[in-house]
Amino acid sequence: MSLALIAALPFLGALLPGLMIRAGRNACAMATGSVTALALIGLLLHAPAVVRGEVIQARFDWIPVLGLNANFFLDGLGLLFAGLILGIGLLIILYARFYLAKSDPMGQFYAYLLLFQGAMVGIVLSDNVLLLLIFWELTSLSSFLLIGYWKHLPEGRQGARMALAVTGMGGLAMIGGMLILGGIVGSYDLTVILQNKDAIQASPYYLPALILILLGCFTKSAQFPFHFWLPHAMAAPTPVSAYLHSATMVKAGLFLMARMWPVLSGTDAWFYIVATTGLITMVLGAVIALFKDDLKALLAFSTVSHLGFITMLLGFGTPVAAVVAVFHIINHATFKAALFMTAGIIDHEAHTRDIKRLGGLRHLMPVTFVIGSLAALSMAGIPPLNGFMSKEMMLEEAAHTGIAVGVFATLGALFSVAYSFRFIAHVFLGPKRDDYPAKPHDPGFGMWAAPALLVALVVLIGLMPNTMVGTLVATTSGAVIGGELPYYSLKLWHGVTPALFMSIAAVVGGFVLLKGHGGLQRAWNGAPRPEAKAIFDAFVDLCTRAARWVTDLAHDGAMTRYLGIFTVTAVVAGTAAFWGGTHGTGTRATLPMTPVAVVGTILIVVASIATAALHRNRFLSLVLISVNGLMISLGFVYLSAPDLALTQISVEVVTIMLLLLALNFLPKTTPRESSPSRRLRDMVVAGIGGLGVGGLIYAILTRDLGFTSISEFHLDQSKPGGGGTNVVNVILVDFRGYDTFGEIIVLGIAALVIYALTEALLSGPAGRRLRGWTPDFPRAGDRHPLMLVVATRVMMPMAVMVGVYIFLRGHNEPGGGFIAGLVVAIALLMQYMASGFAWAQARQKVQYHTMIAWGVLAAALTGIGAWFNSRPFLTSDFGYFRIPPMQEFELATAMLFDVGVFLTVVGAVMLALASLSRIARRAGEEAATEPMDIDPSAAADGGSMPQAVPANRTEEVR
Amino acid sequence: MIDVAIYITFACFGLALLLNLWQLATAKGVGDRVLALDTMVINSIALLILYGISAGTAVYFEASMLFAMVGFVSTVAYCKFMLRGDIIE
Amino acid sequence: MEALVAISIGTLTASAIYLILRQRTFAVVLGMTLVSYAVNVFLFASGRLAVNLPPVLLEPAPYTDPLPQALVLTAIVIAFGMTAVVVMLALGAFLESGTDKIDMKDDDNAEAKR
Amino acid sequence: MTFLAEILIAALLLISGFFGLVGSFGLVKLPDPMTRLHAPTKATTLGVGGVLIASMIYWFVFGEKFSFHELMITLFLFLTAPIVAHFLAKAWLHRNASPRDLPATGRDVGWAGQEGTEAEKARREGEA
Amino acid sequence: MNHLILAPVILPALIAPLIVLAMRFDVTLQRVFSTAATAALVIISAVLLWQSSTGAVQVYELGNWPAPFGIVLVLDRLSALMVAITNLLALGVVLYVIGSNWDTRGWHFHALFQFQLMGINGAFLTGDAFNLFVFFEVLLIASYGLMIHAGGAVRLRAGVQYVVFNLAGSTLFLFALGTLYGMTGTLNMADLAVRIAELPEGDQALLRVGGMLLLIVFAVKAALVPIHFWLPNTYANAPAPVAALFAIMTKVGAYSILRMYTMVFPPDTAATGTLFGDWLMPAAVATTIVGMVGVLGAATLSRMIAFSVIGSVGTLLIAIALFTPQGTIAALYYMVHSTFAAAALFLVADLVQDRRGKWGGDLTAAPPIVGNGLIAALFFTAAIGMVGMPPLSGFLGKLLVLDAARDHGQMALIWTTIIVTSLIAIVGMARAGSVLFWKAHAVTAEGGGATLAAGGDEVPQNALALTATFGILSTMVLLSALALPITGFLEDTAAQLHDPQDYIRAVLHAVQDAPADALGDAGVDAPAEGRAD
Amino acid sequence: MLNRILPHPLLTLTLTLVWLMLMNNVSLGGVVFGLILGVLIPLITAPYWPNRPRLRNLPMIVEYILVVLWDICVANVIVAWTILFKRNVDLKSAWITVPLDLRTPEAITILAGTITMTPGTVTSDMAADGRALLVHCLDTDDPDAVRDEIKSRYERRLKEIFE
Ligand code: NA
Ligand code: NA
Repeated sequence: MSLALIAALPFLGALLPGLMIRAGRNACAMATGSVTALALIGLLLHAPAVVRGEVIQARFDWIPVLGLNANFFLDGLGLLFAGLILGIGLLIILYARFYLAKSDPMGQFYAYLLLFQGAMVGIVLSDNVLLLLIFWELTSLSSFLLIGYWKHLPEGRQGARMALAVTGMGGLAMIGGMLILGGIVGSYDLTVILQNKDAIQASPYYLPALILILLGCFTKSAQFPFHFWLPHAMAAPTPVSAYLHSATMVKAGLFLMARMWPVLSGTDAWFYIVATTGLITMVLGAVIALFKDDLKALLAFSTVSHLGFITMLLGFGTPVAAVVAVFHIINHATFKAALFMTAGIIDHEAHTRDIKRLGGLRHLMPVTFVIGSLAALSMAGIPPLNGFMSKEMMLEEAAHTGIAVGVFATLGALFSVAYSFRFIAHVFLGPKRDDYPAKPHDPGFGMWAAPALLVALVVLIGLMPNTMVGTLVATTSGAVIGGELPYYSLKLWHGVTPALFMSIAAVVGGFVLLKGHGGLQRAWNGAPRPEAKAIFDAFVDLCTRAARWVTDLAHDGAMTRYLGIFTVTAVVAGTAAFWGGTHGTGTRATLPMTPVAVVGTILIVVASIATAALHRNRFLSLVLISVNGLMISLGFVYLSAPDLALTQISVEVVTIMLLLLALNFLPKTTPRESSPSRRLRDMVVAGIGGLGVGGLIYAILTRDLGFTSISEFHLDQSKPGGGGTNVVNVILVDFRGYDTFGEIIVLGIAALVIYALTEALLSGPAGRRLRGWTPDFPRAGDRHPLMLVVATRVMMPMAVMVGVYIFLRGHNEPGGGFIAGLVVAIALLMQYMASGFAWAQARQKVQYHTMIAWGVLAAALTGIGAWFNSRPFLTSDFGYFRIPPMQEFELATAMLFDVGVFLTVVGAVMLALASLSRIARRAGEEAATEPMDIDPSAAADGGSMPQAVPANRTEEVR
Repeated sequence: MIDVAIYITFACFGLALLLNLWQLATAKGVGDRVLALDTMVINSIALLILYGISAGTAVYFEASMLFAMVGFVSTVAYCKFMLRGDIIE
Repeated sequence: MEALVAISIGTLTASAIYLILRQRTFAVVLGMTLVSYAVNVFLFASGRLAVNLPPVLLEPAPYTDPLPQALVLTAIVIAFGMTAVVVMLALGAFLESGTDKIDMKDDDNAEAKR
Repeated sequence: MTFLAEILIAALLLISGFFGLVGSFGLVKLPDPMTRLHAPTKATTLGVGGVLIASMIYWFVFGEKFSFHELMITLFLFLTAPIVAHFLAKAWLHRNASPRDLPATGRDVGWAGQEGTEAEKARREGEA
Repeated sequence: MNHLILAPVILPALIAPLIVLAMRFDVTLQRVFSTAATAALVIISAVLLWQSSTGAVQVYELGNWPAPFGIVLVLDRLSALMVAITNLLALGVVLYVIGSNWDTRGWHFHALFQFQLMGINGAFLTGDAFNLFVFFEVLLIASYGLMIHAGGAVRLRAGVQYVVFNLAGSTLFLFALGTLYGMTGTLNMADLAVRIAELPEGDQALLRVGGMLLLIVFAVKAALVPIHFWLPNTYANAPAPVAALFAIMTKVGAYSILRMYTMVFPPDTAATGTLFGDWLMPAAVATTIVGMVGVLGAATLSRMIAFSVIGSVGTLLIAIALFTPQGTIAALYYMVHSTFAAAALFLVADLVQDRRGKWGGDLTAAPPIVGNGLIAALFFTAAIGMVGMPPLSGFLGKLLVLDAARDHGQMALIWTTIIVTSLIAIVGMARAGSVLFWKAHAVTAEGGGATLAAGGDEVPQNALALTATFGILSTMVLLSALALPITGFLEDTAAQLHDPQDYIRAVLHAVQDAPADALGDAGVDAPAEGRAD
Repeated sequence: MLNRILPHPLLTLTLTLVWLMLMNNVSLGGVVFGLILGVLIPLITAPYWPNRPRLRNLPMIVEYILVVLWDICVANVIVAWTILFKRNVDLKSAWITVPLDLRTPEAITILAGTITMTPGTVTSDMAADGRALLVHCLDTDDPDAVRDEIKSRYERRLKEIFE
């Protein structure tokens, strides 16, 4: 079976439990088990070859540009771990079938479990460190889901998050380390990396890479000072603890250290970091374990201690130590998984895991007692069990390394004995109690089968190590060391060695310690010590608070500051860019300053400053804006831009009218809110902004263009190619007609947005508020004065005529669809002002929505028309025609396009104003039914009395 | 002769614009300022026509026509606002 | 002449920025209107200045650069659409919330309530 | 002929400049808003009118074509100037004058701007 | 002449007015047309993507005017890719909107939506700098409408901020364009590239100013620190599906930076050199930090997602700021990924908020919602994608970015930033998910209540919405699973971007093929040349 | 029928003239096109001008125009004189009420406009029943005389034209 398939099987299988759970819990467990079994079989089929020393590979390209490929390989180390993962996995699946309660969603559990299993198998089979990283992070994720499986338990949630945070952090650090490693070697393939020990250790990046990778390993394997997450992950259901937190996931760190051992070990840095960490963890974990009353917590810290044990061995950097590490990995997996399951059984049966509430269970649960005791004795390192052998070999190695190391290792072993004995003594021995929360008895076979099998292994390996695991240890060690195996022997009796004495000291000391446990426990409980979880929680909480504080401080909705920062950024960056480049003074001849131009400039300067200075009187500031608009239009005329002048002046008036319509409902004055210093600051920002822009344009204006502008082409081609003499208009409707197309769409969208917004306003709280709205200043009588009405009657047709004129001449002289549209819109506005919106609207046949839509469609369809001539979109055509008695005239498709522009402009402006008018109507305004309020011709004596019509009776605008 | 006259007339209307500005800046009420703005528009129209004469082109004519139309509409709008608040009720 | 144009653009921009940095939406809208004037003239001026050389081929050559004028026309129209929307939006925000402050310090974290 | 035209044009221009200036000066000089209203509505119309006529003559004599589109602007200004003045006056009255300051209408109703329409009145009463 | 290049622009531009014209009172018809158009756009962009994969740069000369005198649309790998993700995302969003009835909560949703697509597609396809501005405005103004869809006080106030900030950005855009035109006399991007390479020395300082202002404009769109402030309030207060669509909006800024600063101002330009990368990189790093810290600090779901968008933009811009082919590959991959990740998160957020009643998106415990498990799964999947954990594409994207940054001078800073902020984001998202979906059970346990009653009747039957969410999520799976062909395409795309000569040649062929003096004395002959088919 | 096609014949004429003014030359083509527009535009705008008045007495119209034009010139000179040479304290401004005999809105508008354009007077408001005008005098010793002149010089002629 391909390695890729072995890794993929659990992932694919993860879909099964969810489906099979409908067929029952047994079916679900069977399906899950089958998947694992299948993968295990696939793996074992490779075993003979691996034992022969072959390396099995499977390679698929995934992201070659990154060097991340789906490459797998299987050697001894991989075989051991994959075997453990799948083998113990199988047992856990069996165990969990009986462990989980009816109310627990089993399908979900098995799915998560298989995900996790796949990730673990992936880690140990990866031949690409980036791929390995992926699986690595996947284990963090899937364990997050498994730890948090019991969602209602706060410990589960917090434990899951803590585990994710800590191991996630390590995993992320490891990314850095792996990337460095890959950079040094030039490949992310493990098989390549493993052959580049010299290059790696000679690189200046060796140490950072080492530290980063070890961070990943240490966090995953709960090494000091990252050991604290593991006990809290015990909130997970016991099968999870047994699987993840004893047998597999926590060993991923060990696996990686072992995997990298050939290239990373052997340096001082490796030794000091890894061995020291391992040693401290081993002792500390054992000490804490002794004082834990929760069975699972005890086992958890024991696991921490044993992981430290193995880490230390790997840290020694000697081949023999590596062999011992491998051996203990196997041993620990067997007895610790059995112990976890035992703890689970006790919890399941006695409904408590608290040692203080247990004791005397050997009478009630004899099978469990045997299993648990044998496993615990192995954990304590009592012969002839497998734990004894690896512990002996470890002590031997420690003794060779140095006196201090030996002493501390013995101390660790001593505490290990103590808590192991405590496990046996305080749970099973002693008198039977009558206050168990439930009536404990041995569970059914299904539940104890798995731990029993494991304990059988514990005993068998202890008795016949070479038969049982000799080959496995040799093959695995060979893979770890990556070279010749050292001399070692797996046996119970090594003769009288320092290790023997250390062992004896540990066992005796452990006994003594257990005897004095009561007093020690009180001392321990009384002693102040840092509670890792509290510190972690406080730290995360602090970070969260700090993050919230700083985020909310910076993003507090203070738009004024945002805009200030924006301005300053633009000015600073622009200035910096300027100073970094070569700047030659402009040599372009400047135009003379005429007195009228000076006057115009004075007007603009004064009016714009006055707008800013007097802005708190809102109406007045609009008047001042008008002055600016007027003068700029005048300036455009003076500087040869008649089209711009026309557009600017007409847009300006429509804008002002919009602003006036809005201002009606807004406060008429702005309160003075900013402090003088704030205003000064804003003035400074504004000043430098103005200086920057002014300086920039001055620099541009005073230099000649270094190239021929593309507009030379437009001037050349306007008449022959575009058929018009007003080059600006030809650019708008032809050369750059596509811009104009976008522009009218902007206008159309603006109107739609305004309309939609009005609808939303009228149906929301604003609509209710408007109903109760009263004008904030007294209104004069005479809404529609007679004089204006009459004048409009004459002027509107004239203005429409002007609009037609401006439209028709646009292609050849200043004008065009846009300006024409505005002129017509202004004419309509005049009518609306004169006789009121309702009266005018009632005489208006075309809907503005329709007008906008037709405008856009007309422009688009004109453009598309060119396709039928097999030309690109917006290709124009024109011709000259003559219908007597008129002169020859030109027709261009561009004019059709301009019709679209015209319609959109009129529709958009009017729809916007209509929307505002609807707001006014909601504010209690009456619709006029007569063109003028006072009509002396209407009644014989006295003016007509206009009748108010409620808003809802007048036609709504759509 | 025409050039001199044009020059003087330019000066007159330029000065007129400055006077309008003065009024705009110093007037007490908003109404006076709207009046000043309206006068400004009228003076601008004169300047535009004058510019057309001095440049010998009719290409700026439409601008002055539009100025007249727009100046009227905006002044009326301002006044309607002062009178009624809503300009197109 | 160039200096006059630069001064005008600079002053318009400065006044506009000052207004944009105010607390009330109306002032900000005024600022936006002013700055769109400034940027229109800026864009226009990027084709350099010329007096009485409108790009209308009925007049004799030479002509001023017509392209920036076309660009400004597009920009004016777009700015108009944008101004219309922002005015309306400011009004809507005022009518809905009762305040025309542009800063949202009080209810910054409030979710969209439907 | 040309010389005469030149004189005529120059004179018209100067006249218009004069009236334009006087109109704007009156705006500054006259004492209260209502009096100020008189200045520009009259003086400037003639100011612009002069330039327009000058332009027509100019084109007729020197441009060798009969230009009369200036009439369009004249028409426009004559049509709009009274309305503008009327509205400005109404605005001023509304903001600054009370019915006591004004003469009687001679009718049994007040001035439109001061009085408001019947509908308006009814609504105000309804609210009060 | 391939009219299909225009289709992503013209199709929505026709559909939108048609909707306004003929069916503005009929939501069902609107839905049918809007969905059909969007689906058609997906197909069209798939064809375009396939066409672009040959490596040929196709140019569409609008109005039959040759570049640089007229406006051209340019289809290369990058523009095809961007158009494709836009429309794919849009299809998911429009289905979600229909499924969740968001389109009936206000007016003109579908018309604005189509216009929005038109604007975005247009921005990606154009080869003209000023036209880019125009389409920026189209997409912005449509986005204003969508952002305030359905109204509400807070949303409208946030809308004002959004509009005002972007108006400021648009203004700066014009200042920048004016400066560039003033220095080069052209607007066509390819032509700009040619001319800038030959710029007189004395003009360099001003050109640098123009380039820098333009960069700031794009940085505003991309929401780069310190000009990102518009984003959190906007995204958090926009209707969630609209926010999902907006996931592509920041990418418009990123795209523009990529396009402009690899072709027009590449790092080997004499005038500008590495100026832009030097400024962009620290800003991108700061953006990543600000965004991810915000994820941790956010008090509401949508605000958290909004900050995650900022953070992802930061990472994206880090990759872009490298201005190397490797960096660009990473950037493109991460860009595609983060678009869908953000969109998926926003859609899930909407599902959550819809069901949580008065609790909305507050990150405080509330009773569990209807379909807690399913929605939790969707949330965690999207969150995994966003924070960049395997197996979804976020992790691959981050690996690509990290790997590409290897040789950069600020490598240590970049790596530290990306790695540390990933952790922060993981913690933040895990906290949020745990509060929303797990703590809910604790609330039930304590209160003894059932799931949130509000869910029962008020939540519409939204299988379609769920499907749409699922569809968008699955793109991240596909991105990951199909990384081989995708990164292959992106590798070619990056190569095309970093060697823009093909692009420039394709756009300016008319000029370069014609005699050198064709421009000066084109006279009457040129139209025949210029307008030939 | 004709009324349908030509709702405002005079307006059609005016618009045709406007068109010619806009074109700034007189040609057959121009006249024809102007006429077409002059017919079309009133068709669209007719609803906005209900109750169109009928004009009679063409000579009187011409006379009226000439009188007003002359008065405008005089007005300008007088006002200029007042502005330049009269001290502000010497100004005697006054409000006067001008009762109206005219009923047609168009006629009243023309009268009000004329008042504004001619010496020292501005039409400021109208009575709420439309039967009187409020006129402001810039500088007058005898308000009643002003009122009488308005009535005799302008209103009388307008009444002949309109009613
Ligand atoms: Na065309
Ligand atoms: Na008078």
